[in-house]
Amino acid sequence: MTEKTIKLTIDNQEVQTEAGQTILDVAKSLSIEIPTLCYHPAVPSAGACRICVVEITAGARGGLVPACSYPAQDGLEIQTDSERVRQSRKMTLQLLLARSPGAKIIREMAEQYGCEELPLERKDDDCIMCGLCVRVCQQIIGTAAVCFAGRGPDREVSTPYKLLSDVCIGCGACAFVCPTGAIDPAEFCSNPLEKIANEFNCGIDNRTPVHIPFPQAVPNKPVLDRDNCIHFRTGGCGVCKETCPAGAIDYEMEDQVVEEDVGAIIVATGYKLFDTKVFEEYGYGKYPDVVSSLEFERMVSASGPTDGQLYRPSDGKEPKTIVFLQCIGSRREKGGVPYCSKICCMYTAKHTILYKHKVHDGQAFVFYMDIRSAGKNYEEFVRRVLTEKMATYLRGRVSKVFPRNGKLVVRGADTLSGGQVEISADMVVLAPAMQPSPGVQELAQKLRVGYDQHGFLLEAHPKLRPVETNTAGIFLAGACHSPQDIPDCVAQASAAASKALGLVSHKQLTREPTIGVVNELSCNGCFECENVCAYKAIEHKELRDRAGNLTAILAHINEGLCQGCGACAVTCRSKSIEVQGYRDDQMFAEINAIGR
Amino acid sequence: MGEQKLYQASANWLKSAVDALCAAGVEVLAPTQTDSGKVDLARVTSSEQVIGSYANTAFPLKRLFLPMSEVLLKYEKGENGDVDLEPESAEAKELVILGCRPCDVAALGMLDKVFQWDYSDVAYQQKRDRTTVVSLACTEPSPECFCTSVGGSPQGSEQSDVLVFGNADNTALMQVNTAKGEKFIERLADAVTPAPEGTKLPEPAELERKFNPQKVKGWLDDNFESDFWVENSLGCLGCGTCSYLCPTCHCFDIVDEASWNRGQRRRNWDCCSFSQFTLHASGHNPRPNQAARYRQRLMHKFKYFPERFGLLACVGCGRCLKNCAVGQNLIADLADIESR
Amino acid sequence: MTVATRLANAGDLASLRRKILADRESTKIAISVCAGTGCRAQGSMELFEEFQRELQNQDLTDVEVRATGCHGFCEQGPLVVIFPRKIFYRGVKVKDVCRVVEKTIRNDEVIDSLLFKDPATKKKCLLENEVPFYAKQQRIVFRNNGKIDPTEIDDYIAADGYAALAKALTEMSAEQVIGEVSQAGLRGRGGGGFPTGRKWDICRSQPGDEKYVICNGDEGDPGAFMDRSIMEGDPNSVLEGMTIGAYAIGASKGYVYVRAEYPLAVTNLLIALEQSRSLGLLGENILGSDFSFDVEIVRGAGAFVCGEETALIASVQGDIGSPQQRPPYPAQAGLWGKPTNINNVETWANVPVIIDKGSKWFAGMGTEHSKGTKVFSLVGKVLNTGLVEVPMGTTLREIVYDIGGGIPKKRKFKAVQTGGPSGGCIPESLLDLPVDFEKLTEAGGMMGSGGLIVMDERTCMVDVAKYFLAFLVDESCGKCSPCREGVMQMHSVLCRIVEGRGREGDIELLEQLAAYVKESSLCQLGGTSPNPVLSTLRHFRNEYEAHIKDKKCPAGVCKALVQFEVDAELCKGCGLCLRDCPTEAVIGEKKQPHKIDSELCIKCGLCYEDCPFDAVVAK
Amino acid sequence: MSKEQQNKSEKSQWQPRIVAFLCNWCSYAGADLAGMSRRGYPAAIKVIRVPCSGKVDPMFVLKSFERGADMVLVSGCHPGDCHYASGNYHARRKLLAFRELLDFLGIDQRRFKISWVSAAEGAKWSSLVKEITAEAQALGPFETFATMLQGEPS
Amino acid sequence: MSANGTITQALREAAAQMLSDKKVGVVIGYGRDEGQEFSTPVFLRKAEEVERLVFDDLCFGNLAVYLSRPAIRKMGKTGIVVKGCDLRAVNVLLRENVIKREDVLLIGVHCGGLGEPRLPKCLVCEVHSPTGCDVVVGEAIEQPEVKAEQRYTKADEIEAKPVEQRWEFWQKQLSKCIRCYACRQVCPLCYCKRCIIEKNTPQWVETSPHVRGNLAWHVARALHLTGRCVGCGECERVCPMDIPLGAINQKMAKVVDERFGFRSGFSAEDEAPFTTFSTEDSEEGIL
Repeated sequence: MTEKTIKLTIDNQEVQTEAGQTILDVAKSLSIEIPTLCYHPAVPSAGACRICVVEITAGARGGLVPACSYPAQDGLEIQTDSERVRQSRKMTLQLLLARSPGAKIIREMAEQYGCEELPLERKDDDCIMCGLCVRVCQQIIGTAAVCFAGRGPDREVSTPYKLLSDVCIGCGACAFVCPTGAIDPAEFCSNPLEKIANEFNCGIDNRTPVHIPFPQAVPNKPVLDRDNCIHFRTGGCGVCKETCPAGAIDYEMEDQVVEEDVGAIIVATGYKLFDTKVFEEYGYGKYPDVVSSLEFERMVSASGPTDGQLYRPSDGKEPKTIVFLQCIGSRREKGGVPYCSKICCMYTAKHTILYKHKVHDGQAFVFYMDIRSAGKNYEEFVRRVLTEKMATYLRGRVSKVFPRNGKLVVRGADTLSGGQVEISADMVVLAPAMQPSPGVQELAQKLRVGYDQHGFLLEAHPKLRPVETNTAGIFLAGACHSPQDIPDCVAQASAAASKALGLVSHKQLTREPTIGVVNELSCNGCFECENVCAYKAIEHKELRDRAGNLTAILAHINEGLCQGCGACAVTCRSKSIEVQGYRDDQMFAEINAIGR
Repeated sequence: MGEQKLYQASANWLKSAVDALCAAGVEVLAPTQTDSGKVDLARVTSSEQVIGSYANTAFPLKRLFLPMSEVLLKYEKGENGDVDLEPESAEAKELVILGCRPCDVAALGMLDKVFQWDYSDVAYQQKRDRTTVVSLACTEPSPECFCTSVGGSPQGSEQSDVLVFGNADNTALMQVNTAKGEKFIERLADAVTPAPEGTKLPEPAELERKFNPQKVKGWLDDNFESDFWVENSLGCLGCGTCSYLCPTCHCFDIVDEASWNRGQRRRNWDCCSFSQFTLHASGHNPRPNQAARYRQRLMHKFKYFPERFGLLACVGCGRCLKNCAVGQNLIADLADIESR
Repeated sequence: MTVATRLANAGDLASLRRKILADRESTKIAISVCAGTGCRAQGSMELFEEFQRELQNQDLTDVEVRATGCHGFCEQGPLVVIFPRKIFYRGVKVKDVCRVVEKTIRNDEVIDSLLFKDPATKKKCLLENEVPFYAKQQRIVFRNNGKIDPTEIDDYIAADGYAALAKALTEMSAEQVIGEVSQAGLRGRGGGGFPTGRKWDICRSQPGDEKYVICNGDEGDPGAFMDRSIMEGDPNSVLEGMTIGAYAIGASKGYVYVRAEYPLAVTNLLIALEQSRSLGLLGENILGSDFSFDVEIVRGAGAFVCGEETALIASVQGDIGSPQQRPPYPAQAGLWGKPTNINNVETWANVPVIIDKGSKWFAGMGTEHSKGTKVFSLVGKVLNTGLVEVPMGTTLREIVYDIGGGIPKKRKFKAVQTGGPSGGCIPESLLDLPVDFEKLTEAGGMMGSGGLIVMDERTCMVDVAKYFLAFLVDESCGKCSPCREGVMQMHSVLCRIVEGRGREGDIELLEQLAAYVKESSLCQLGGTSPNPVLSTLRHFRNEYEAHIKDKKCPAGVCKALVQFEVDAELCKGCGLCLRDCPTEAVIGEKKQPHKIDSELCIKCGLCYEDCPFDAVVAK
Repeated sequence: MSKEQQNKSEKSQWQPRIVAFLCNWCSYAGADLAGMSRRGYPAAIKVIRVPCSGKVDPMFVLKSFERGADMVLVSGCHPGDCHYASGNYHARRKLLAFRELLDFLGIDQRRFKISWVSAAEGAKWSSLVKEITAEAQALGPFETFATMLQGEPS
Repeated sequence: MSANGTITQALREAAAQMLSDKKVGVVIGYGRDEGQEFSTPVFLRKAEEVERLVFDDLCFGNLAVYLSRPAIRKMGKTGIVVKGCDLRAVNVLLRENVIKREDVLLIGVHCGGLGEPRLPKCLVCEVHSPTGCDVVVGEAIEQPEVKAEQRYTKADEIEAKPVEQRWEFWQKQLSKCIRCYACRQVCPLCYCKRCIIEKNTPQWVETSPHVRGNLAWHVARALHLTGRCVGCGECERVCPMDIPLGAINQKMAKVVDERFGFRSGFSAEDEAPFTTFSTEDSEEGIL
């Protein structure tokens, strides 16, 4: 079809538009309402239901044509609500009403068109054979799991031979587009799509492939999860793109590697929780009512998956007895981590209060090793929990959690009373140890930042340079450095930010003078020095003659990055690198001096 | 040099010579088999160590007079800041070289020119003075030999104190050229008798003339700039083998080797093939490439040296072509020049 | 056939023709056995083999036996024609073979008993064109049917086959071909009657190099078999027509869409394809020209709706045969989205003749707006059923009476249904209507693909309407609401009328539904499906009223509304009805008038049909 | 005094010369700590401070021997603790391979020591120096190296 | 192998082709004049010159040494005849950015070994057939299995001696050195613009040919070739003083092989052992 402007008249309104549109498109642009049933903006039109018929009065072979699929043509004169049109629509609705009296949309439209009851044969089939499901499945999703079977009045939407379909991916697009709600893929899909666990809510609820990652996400906009998106799996669907009024969906967009030259890097890679499954005695992962503290946090969050309702994952009942276990993995040399995760005491205390707010008659128990509430107002907070009897604190470790009579029995020691206790609980909350995020070690190696045996990144000096690293320009903030709570993180982040700003706000960089210098006369440009440089300080310097021709590419040491370790100088065979302050002649002078 | 006297030596002359010399406390150097199977001059104490049949020694005589590394003086800084200088004392012991080829001996004449030119080099001259050279005329020159092309001869007596013409039965005819030679003959005692009057020297071995040095020089005079230098030096690695093995090459470098408070001044061989040979402290190098250095080597031997001293700085021993790592052939290059 | 060598040019074709004809000089005598489906059903292939055997036995090797396409007069099959005299034998049985060979072949004697006897004049007809059935016909499309062996391309070539193609390729430009077809006034024989030349021109003028031509061989009307006969009996004429059309349009690929229920048509088309390809009449550089074209056979699964262009294209593409909204028309975006020209079998078969004989000659036949001939399949209550090809403008009366021989049992003519299931019924008052596209439509019928079903007085028009609607309900693809729901509802109304449950307002409801379905349906199948109702209502409204108001079926067909009684006066007591009655409801002594026990009667109507004296009456 | 006696008495008074290349961040600090903690260690050790053990060129070691060292020590941070992330790993590779080369050439491996001493290991430093000094003492002067010059070629 | 064999013919054709197609500015190959004991490098700039090319078992040199020579590089893209062993040197040059792959056109030859009797390195050659060349001539040669213990026999032999004998041995060998630097000049991997020997502020290595300077020089050389030496043996071949230099290089090759599992020159992508490290490297012998 050639790109040209066409003129047509709809309901006596002359309109100019571009070729390639349907009458419906043009009518929409004029805000003329045409009823549709088998039409969906995301799905190719079929012109099947005939509810959208309009009357062509001039410009083409006259008569009733479906607005959804009839191309707008030059010189057409169209009436969208003529008597003839109304009669046709009315009859269509009467026929569909006879077929699908249960379909809400049909009843509503029939009422709108003033349909009286006709002596017609009745069926009770919600499917109005609009075929949207078939079209969306075949042409949009590309799976063709459902199709029409049979002809004429016997036509129906079905999987092949009405068998359970292993082709159907259970995407639900058919149900989505169905105007009457007559189709449910669950009825014929043999391998429905796996539900996508909502990561932010620790998998307590599910999410769609298009989702806003979490309530306070910045920017607070949906993202498309490529791994789960039907479009990326089958090449079909694309419904979101079609329906997005802002046209914001772009499937071509890809994750990009963005290169930025920066003057400073702040590492704030956060933490992960210890995998408490390794402690089989607590039954995490085995008993659904044993949850992690983060899961509990989400459950009691008003914006969480349960809208703040607290109930047991196993049966949805309100937990009347709840046991919090602290130090799961923390301060445990064997099988866990030796350090204290620092934040668990405080948030567990908070959890007991939150629990009491949700379940007034509930009873909470906390097993602890000792309470570490160092910090401003921390001790007072814990005191309040204890004095207001938010929870019963038991000092000791739990040896086993096991189910009995629909409850979880928590068996542990109460070292203060010296006896063993058993609590029959509805729910058990574990406070796992904090660990550095996975992959942080690889990052540290890239950044040439040291890390301890647990993977926490090392500061340059624990007292004097707590947010700096040994690599100039790289700073640490938050749990990548050590377990810390939010105020600590914020403080450290602020410190790192100001350090970084301090670094980049100066016009010139001040640094130690003991750095490497390349002698360009003798450098071979083999770049073996680059391989040993821990700071990526070796740059490739292009030498050019006066005509601008490249004559050589030699090593050059970035003064800002070089720390002066001298590994390059040793590696350089032609001895073209000297470390200022440790120059070779200085070294040799020292060596010579021993000969006296 | 006085008149040349001829002597006839019996078959045991060599044993007599070694025994007599050793007994007299004279240091004797003679061709021996080295560990790696080559023939080279080494100190001997018995005539059995001496190799009689060889084309030439691996090394020329040069290093006996101009060692690879030679301490010229030592110094030490005393506690009070004074510097103690100690000139290296030369070995004054008499030395006899028993068996070397006329070409190598002829080279000494060229070295003499250099070291006794405007100034007599003490270290050199001392060594020269204490040495008696008994050379052995060539009967079977090697394929690399070309002494005749540079004005020499397989039985040239230039600079020889004694030139020995060996016979198959180990007897020999000896031509004595100098007083040192006479002294040597005396030491042989009964093993030699004056040769009968009219004894003729054997005909020298046949050796093809490979090029004409005059023609070569003629071309060199006109062709300082020529593609020839580039083309023929492409394969040259710039190692010093050719000049270090050359009987006439004599470039040296003087270095001080010192630690905190003492050191020594040394004279070491150097070589015009080295890229650093002419490198200035400024970084400028007047002979910036191998072509220039190669040209220098040829020019020096066949143009500059003759112009200055009237002698070619080449005796045709063939070591440079024999030992070249990449098979570079001086004769071919010179023949090439001649054909231009 | 001759050894296949590619024909390098038109000259080669002409010399091949000359050679074939020369070779056949010797075989003057030929036996042509109709191998059309009708005659096959009556054993013509056994006959054919018997002839071969017999000739062999009698050592008559120079006599040729041909299995030809349908002769059209299926009522009288198996048909045999003996050349060169063209002696026309009908109803030949295997046992007759020996006799025919002995007498007619050897001795040139005519066997009287095998000749056709004109029922009107009682005269024996020796030759085919003496038979009244053939006499009024003008066979253009059927020019070769019954004369040539469809499996031998030589026969077709001998009959000037492919001369038109040669002419088109060598002497005419594509525009000239289209011009010729346009001037001939050829209109689509599939029913639409769209001028073929214009259709081609539209397709030709579409942008794009890749275009297709399709032969619509999905003959779906019940009782129609014109296209089938052509494809079976003269497949090369279709291929030649398509090739010429493709040349004119600029297509390089063609499809013949033929229903798989026509196995013989498929077989013969495939043979013709292979033979024409090997001669270079299809494929690369046809007859040495720049033009290349090939054809592929696509077998349909027998859905009526696939006769609709867009549904047919969908079917060829492997999709469900459902129609698509037009525009875009196939000429704009058809098969695989490319410009596509679809014509029906008969249309294509007309093309070579037009090119060969010229547009003037063709336009000389027919009426003002409908030129040439039309093939009808004449069936129903008529004596000579079969295929008839008559010039446009021939009256219905001529067809029904002169060619068809009138109504059997001297019953009264009531109506003729034209144009297949979605056509209409034309009453006796319009029998003198000259048949062409416009006239039939005006009369509430339609040309359709050329079905003619004759109905006599014992036909109930409501029942007829119900019958056709039942077919259409079955054959509706079900895509659009009007056709799927509307036709179904119309059918259900008709059902209740014939079952005596009709109510006031049903006629109006039918009219309302019919008007709605007609104008709101997606495709022509839906658009025309109310025709049976509309035309019967138009001409036989009284019958509807009788059914609804009086609860009577005037024709005595609708069982719920009928009581069979024996007219004692007419009954001769022959016992025929008594013998056949499945429920022993007929009682009575021989030679005595019988009676029907209405309690037992299940109204099967056997007695009504059986009675030779019309003594059983329906009330 | 006879020459023999002289040698003997010299040997008894003889102090080995040990050249130690210490990395600035660990071993040098460790030695410093030893000093600050009043931990004594033999004065035979001559410390040369380097930024990192990875800065120690094997040729420095050889040079030290040339200049009369009887033993050479290179000491750096423990693996993983390098101030420069990986300098000691590079040093470890290079110096151990170098030690094998020395051994191959006939030089007593015991003359060349490598150690990791952290800034906190003042005690280790002290005992290490004591230990290797005793060893150097036992090995005696590194004569093979010292006499090399005397075997000059003729 | 004879000088006029099929390999020679194929080489000439290949060289003529690339020269006439102007794919290269120069082809470096082997040539030999009549009477020459072994081949000499030839530098061909015109297709007509290809008759000078030969290949046989007297083609000792490692032509890769010329790839870093400025005079050669000026001629444009370089076609070079490489035996499998030479190719290892090319790989190291590529790794060290001395040459770019696109600047050389590698003409590999299948080489069954050099010298009669075969050189020791040829007896344990693991690259009879070069891989990764642009052109390969000759017939592929079956690659005999070379066991790990065969690789360093020369070093093993010396290692077997007691340490004092080793010292004596090397003192004697190294005292022969005349510091002609032929070993350096012939080494394809000694491409430094300024050799460590030439750095005199400070003087890293004494230049005097006394045993101390010689030891330092050969130690420096061995260290600089550790993890790089491809064992072509050229240094030893050209040494006018017949010092077994190959044994030192072999020892270091053995060290990196055994310690770090590294063998040089088999790929241009490997990291060199001294420019990388493993936290798992041996700690043995560290106090």
